[in-house]
Amino acid sequence: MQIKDYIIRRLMILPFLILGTSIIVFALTRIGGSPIGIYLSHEMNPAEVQEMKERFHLDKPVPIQYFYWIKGVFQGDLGWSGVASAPVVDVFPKKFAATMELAIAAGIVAVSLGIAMGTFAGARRNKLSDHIIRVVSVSGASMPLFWFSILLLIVFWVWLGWFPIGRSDPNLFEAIAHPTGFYTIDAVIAGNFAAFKDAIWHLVMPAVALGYGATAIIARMMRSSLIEELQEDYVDAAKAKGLAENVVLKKHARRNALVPTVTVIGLTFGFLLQGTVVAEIIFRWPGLGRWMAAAVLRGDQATIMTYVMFTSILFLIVNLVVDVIYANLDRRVELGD
Amino acid sequence: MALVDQKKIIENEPIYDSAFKVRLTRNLEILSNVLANPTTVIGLIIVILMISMALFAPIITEPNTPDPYQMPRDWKAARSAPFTPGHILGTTNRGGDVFYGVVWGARTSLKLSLLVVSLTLVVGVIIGSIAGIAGGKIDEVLMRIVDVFLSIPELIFALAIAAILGPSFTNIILALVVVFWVKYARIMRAQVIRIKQREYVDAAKIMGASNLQIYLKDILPNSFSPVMVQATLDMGNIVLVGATLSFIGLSEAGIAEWGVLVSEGQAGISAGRWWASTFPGLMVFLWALAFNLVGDGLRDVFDPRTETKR
Amino acid sequence: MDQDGTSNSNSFSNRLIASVEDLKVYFHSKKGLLHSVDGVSFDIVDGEIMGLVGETGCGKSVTARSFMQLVQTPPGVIAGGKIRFKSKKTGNQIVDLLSLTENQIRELRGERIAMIFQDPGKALNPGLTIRAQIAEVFQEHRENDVFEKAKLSHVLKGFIGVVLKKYMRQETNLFIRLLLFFPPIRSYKKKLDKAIDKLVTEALAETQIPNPEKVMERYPHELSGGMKQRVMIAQAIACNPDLLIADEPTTALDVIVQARILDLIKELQKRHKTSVLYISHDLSLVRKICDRVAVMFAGKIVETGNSDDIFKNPKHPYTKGLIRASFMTHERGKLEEIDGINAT
Amino acid sequence: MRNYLIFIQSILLGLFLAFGAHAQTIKNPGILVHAADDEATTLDPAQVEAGEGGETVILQVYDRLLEFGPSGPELIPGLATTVPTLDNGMISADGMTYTFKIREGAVFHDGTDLTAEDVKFSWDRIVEMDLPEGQAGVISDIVAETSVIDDYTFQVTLAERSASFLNSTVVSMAASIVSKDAVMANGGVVEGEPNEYMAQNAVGSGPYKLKAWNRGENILLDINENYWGEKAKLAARIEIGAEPDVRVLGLRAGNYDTIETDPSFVADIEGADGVTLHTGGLLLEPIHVGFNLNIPEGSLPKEDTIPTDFFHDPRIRQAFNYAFDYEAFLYGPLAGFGEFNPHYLPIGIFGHDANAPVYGAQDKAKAEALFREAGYWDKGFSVSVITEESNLFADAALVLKDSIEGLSPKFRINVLAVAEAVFDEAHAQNPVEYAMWVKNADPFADPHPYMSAYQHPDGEWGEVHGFANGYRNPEKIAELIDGASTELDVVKRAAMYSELQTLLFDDPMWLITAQEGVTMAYRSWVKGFEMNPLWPRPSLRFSYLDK
Repeated sequence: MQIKDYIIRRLMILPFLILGTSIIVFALTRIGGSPIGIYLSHEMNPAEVQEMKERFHLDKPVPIQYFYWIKGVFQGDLGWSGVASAPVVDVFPKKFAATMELAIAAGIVAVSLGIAMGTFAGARRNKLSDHIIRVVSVSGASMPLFWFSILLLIVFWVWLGWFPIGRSDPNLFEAIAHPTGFYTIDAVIAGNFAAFKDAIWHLVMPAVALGYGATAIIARMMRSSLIEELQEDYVDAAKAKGLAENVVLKKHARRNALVPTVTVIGLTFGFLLQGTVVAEIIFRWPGLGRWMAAAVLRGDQATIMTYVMFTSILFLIVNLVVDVIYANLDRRVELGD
Repeated sequence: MALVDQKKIIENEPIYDSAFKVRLTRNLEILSNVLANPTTVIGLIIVILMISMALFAPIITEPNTPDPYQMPRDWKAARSAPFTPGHILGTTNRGGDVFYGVVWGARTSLKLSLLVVSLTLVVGVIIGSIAGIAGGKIDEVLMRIVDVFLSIPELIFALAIAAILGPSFTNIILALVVVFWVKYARIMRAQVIRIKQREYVDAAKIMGASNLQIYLKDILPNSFSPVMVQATLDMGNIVLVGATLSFIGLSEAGIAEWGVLVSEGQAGISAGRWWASTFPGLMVFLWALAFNLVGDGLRDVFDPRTETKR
Repeated sequence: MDQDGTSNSNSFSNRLIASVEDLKVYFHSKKGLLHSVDGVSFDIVDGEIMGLVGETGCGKSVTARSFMQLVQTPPGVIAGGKIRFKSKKTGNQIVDLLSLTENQIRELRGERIAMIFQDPGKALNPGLTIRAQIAEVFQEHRENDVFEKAKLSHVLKGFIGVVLKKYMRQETNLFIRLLLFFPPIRSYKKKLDKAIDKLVTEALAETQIPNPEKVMERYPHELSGGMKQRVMIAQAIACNPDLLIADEPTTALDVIVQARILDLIKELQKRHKTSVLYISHDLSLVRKICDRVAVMFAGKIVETGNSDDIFKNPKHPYTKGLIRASFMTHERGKLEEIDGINAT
Repeated sequence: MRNYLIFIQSILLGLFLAFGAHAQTIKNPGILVHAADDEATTLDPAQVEAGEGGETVILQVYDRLLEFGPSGPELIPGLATTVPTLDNGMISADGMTYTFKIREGAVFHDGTDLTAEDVKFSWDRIVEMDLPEGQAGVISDIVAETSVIDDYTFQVTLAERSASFLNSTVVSMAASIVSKDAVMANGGVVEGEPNEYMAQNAVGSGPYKLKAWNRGENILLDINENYWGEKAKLAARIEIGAEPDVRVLGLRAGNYDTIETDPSFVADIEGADGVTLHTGGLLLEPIHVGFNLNIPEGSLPKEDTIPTDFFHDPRIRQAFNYAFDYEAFLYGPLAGFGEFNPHYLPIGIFGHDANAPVYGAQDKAKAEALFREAGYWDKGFSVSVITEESNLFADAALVLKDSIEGLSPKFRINVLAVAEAVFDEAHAQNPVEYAMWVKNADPFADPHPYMSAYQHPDGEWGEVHGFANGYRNPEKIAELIDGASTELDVVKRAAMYSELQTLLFDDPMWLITAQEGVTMAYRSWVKGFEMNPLWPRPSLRFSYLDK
């Protein structure tokens, strides 16, 4: 199948998947009862509760509520977030940028470190360095993020005081404009080096904590696929041409080993995205994950709906992109279903 | 060159011989291959230790009455250090015995992972089999549903569901079941479709076996290895995700569960009370690590791709 | 460079291009030490096609790989023996291929000794274009030629030369890549690329590939098996090596293509006066193109001699069996082969 | 590969050099960093709920006519220049009319002058909007009419005589003075609908100006240089939604100057370098376990085995009060910071009678006797108690569980620690569908709001929870509470409350677990520390602080 056809097909399925997801999630949010709680206080009387219900259309049957919700989505209204005390759409872009910045930073850590470690280990199979990296990567995939993050926090924030928590020094943050919402990029645009350093500084701990698990996954995949590739004939053939070991490894074996690794990187994105919930709680990163966690604990269903929907759309798109990249990288396979 | 010949024989094993004996010898060989990997053995040892700890929890520590899954709370002995008489690993902020939490947390984890894995396995295998065998429209519809479920990252999905159902341990189990069955359905469907096309299934058809017979005798047993690998990995993952949900605050109050204990104990770390969250956190890590090691070992054996060339 | 002095130099006659002496290669396996090659000795006369025959797994490929130090160690162990090789282009130096350092053997690989692999589908990197794969040989071994052809010899010295050399040897890093992006280095690089293109085209043309300029830009999976093997051959003979090792070059191909590839190898061998070590499990094929044959069984050479002699008058029972087995396939093959040739 | 390693090494080295060694001086000079628990939901005085995060900001940004002083319940002038009394004639002899002289020269943050017109507008606005989530009742329940006498004189006429008008209505955050111009320019006043501008901005006259509200992150306050009174010394930043452990860690590291603390943190903070723990005094928010005497048939969770009239029997309510392990709660979760105070007039409030009988100590024998008498000792029972998760309330619920279950293996208490929203929803139902719950009271400066809200058979809770079904003599209690509220003679009033306490000991409607002690941790470099439990959480006025 041609890549173009494949993309078109997948894009055509996408809306149905999203619709399906929205129905499932909406149905689930209403199984647990009405989401009115977030808007109430224990001092309200029944009449006041009824008034609140009417304000949010929660006095209607569930399918009608779903209709209201969908209608709202098309009008750019995602509901009122009780946690953020503002309409979801108002708060979302800022939080989204924060989360993406963190996820991308963690992704960069994970991808570069994971590929480097995997290549290093795969090329030195069964040597000491390989064993060390294997232990690190297996433990990385089993490490509870919440625990690891706490340890980092204690060591680097409390004991050593090297890295701050939160997203930024508010004074520096306020000092520059935020056209993109990505603090690092905004700082570059503003040409403010202090703000840039501040942004990077705040990113280090959460990105490392979050990236560790993903690094492990990528390193593991990279190692095994590199070992597989190194046993292929073309590697011997490349050596038989007289190429240097390094060239054989990097240009020939690693390049092909990257192909299956790319799919894993795609999956890793989901892993990172869900990891942001925990990392953002612990490192006080003001992103979607932290918002979601608060929403979960306080029953803020407008936020939960938006977050789950958005995450899954993002996840679907990333997977599609990964598939396309994969198809472009791997000359051996044709795209199918 | 005798060795080479032997290898050839194994490769040329007649594939339509579905006799029990062949399967048994093959299983024994698989077992020996699994045990040949030292990391797998380490994993297996930890798994056995963990499971025995869970099973013998009532013998190791005296169960709390009336609900043994609740931490026994000695409020006035809160925040005791390890090796305090009666509290070998110290106590939590609520005076819960950390050792009790560690031991009974294993039981909670075992309960959680076994329940979730067995439920998701059954649901997933049934749905995957139906899709694989029926094919056509049924397959299409089921797989689109699977796609929808797969499109939401699992922790986030579980988080949302658990949040909606309300914080309790049962609800965490339910949430994880809703999230985790999809993988099995996918794996099972792929296996069924693959095996359906094999010769021995045709052979059995010619011999007049019914569809159900073929499914039970040929397809099901032969498609189980990847499902088992996934199940083993999930035994670890589920505890990891479950503990994360508990950590975020979706479990019952006062329950003996590792994630809850880590969350309760984290504030104390800076004040030097590292024990209340370190031990349970370590347990989550070891549990996940052990099952990951075993699962990886199994996958190495079952998955021919990783078989090394000479 | 001859590592061991006088004792063996006598046995290496001037006629020879290579000589294998008591080669022993073992493998560690789960079930113990596997004696894959167990005391193999044979000579390759300069300019001849030497056949090495035996069934799958008897150790021929390991022997062939030993020439280039391509046996993976571990699990392999070179337990003993020598492979002596006379490098014609560098003043007939005689070296022991097994005792060369990594850098020394690298200089020989692809330049003096080249190899054609069994399955061209696997031996070509699926991720690189044909051009890139053949170009590597020139970039590695024909640096000066390329610079000359691009009329860039004058820049060889100095900073630009260093950068361009790094580019040629594929030792680029981010910095070098950045430099290559800017003129004038950019234009030099383009010239080099053009020169390489030319060389690659020539190499491909030599294997009678139609439309080499287009084939060059293809990826391996876009080519047929026969074409791929031609590419492999082009790559192998690109530097005009002294010894070409052909490890079952036709096994993975269908019969008609087999015959053409065989003819091609023979023709090229004659033209370039290259020595060839031809490895096959098919005695009849070997008889067709080889001058002499060594028959290998279970890691040992059981019989060596003129190919016609061995075919007509096998001494070892294993050889007899091998002939009987291959006779039938040969006959069947021959019929189709003739048809095939007539048809074109 | 080597490149990567060198790269990583150099980064680590760089990090170390740049940040490895910096001295422990005052962090964040010029700004007070306070780590709060909750996000504000709104900054509009007309919309804010009592005890909610927005009140923290409103206290700093807006002014009221009167304020509570730095320590204790005495009132000091705010925008009103004098505290009205009968003696100075600003309270009319019949106690129905209050006159306030408004400070001249007070200016709103938007630059407009503050006049009596703004005051009237602010008070009328909240009554007119009457938002369900807001506290309109604080004014509308007691005020009959507001009027502007002249530019700087404001008058209130009450609906009935009240002993608590000044210290419960006038100082309430709901009665904060907003700029009329700002409101009218941004949406005006619409009945039943929140004003979005006011919810997200603040145009007040207080010592602080709202600089930015980064949701889920922080609220930044700037010093109001044009403040009529003593100017704030530090700008302020409220870090929102910091989990307890992060608050503790941040305080220890010096990144936070003050943090919202409850006694369960004390063990984590005590002895930390450079941290001062302020204790002493009590919060006015008793932590209570509620009994529902108005359970709708068939609504209880399926584990519950109790009949719906379970708590109608005063013996059972008494038995629970005897069974509770007060010591475990006070010395466990509260770490000893607090008082045994099992009745609903907190220590420190007028009318609290130290000699009135209290439960205060666990008495298993009496509890057993009462359960036997009521007929449940042999039968056993199972009941669910609903609470918010992971805070003192959950701890109180667990202590209750341990206490009751420790009495007899036949007793079961199921603690349902749920999300705040779920709790609020369950709590806002009428009738409530759970038999028991744990929560705390809202603080008041006067005994009457406590009594009317929490004990009166027709009061806010009494009505919902059917107290009339359970009191041995509901009329008597109602009569006493109503009488005390209008009694202006202090001695008589105190005697009435004392009598009430004795009555309510025999006939408890709540299980008061303890009165929480004041605990507040701050960096020792913070100067001029003052806190008053009557100020909204965290009971700090940032403008008093310096460092």
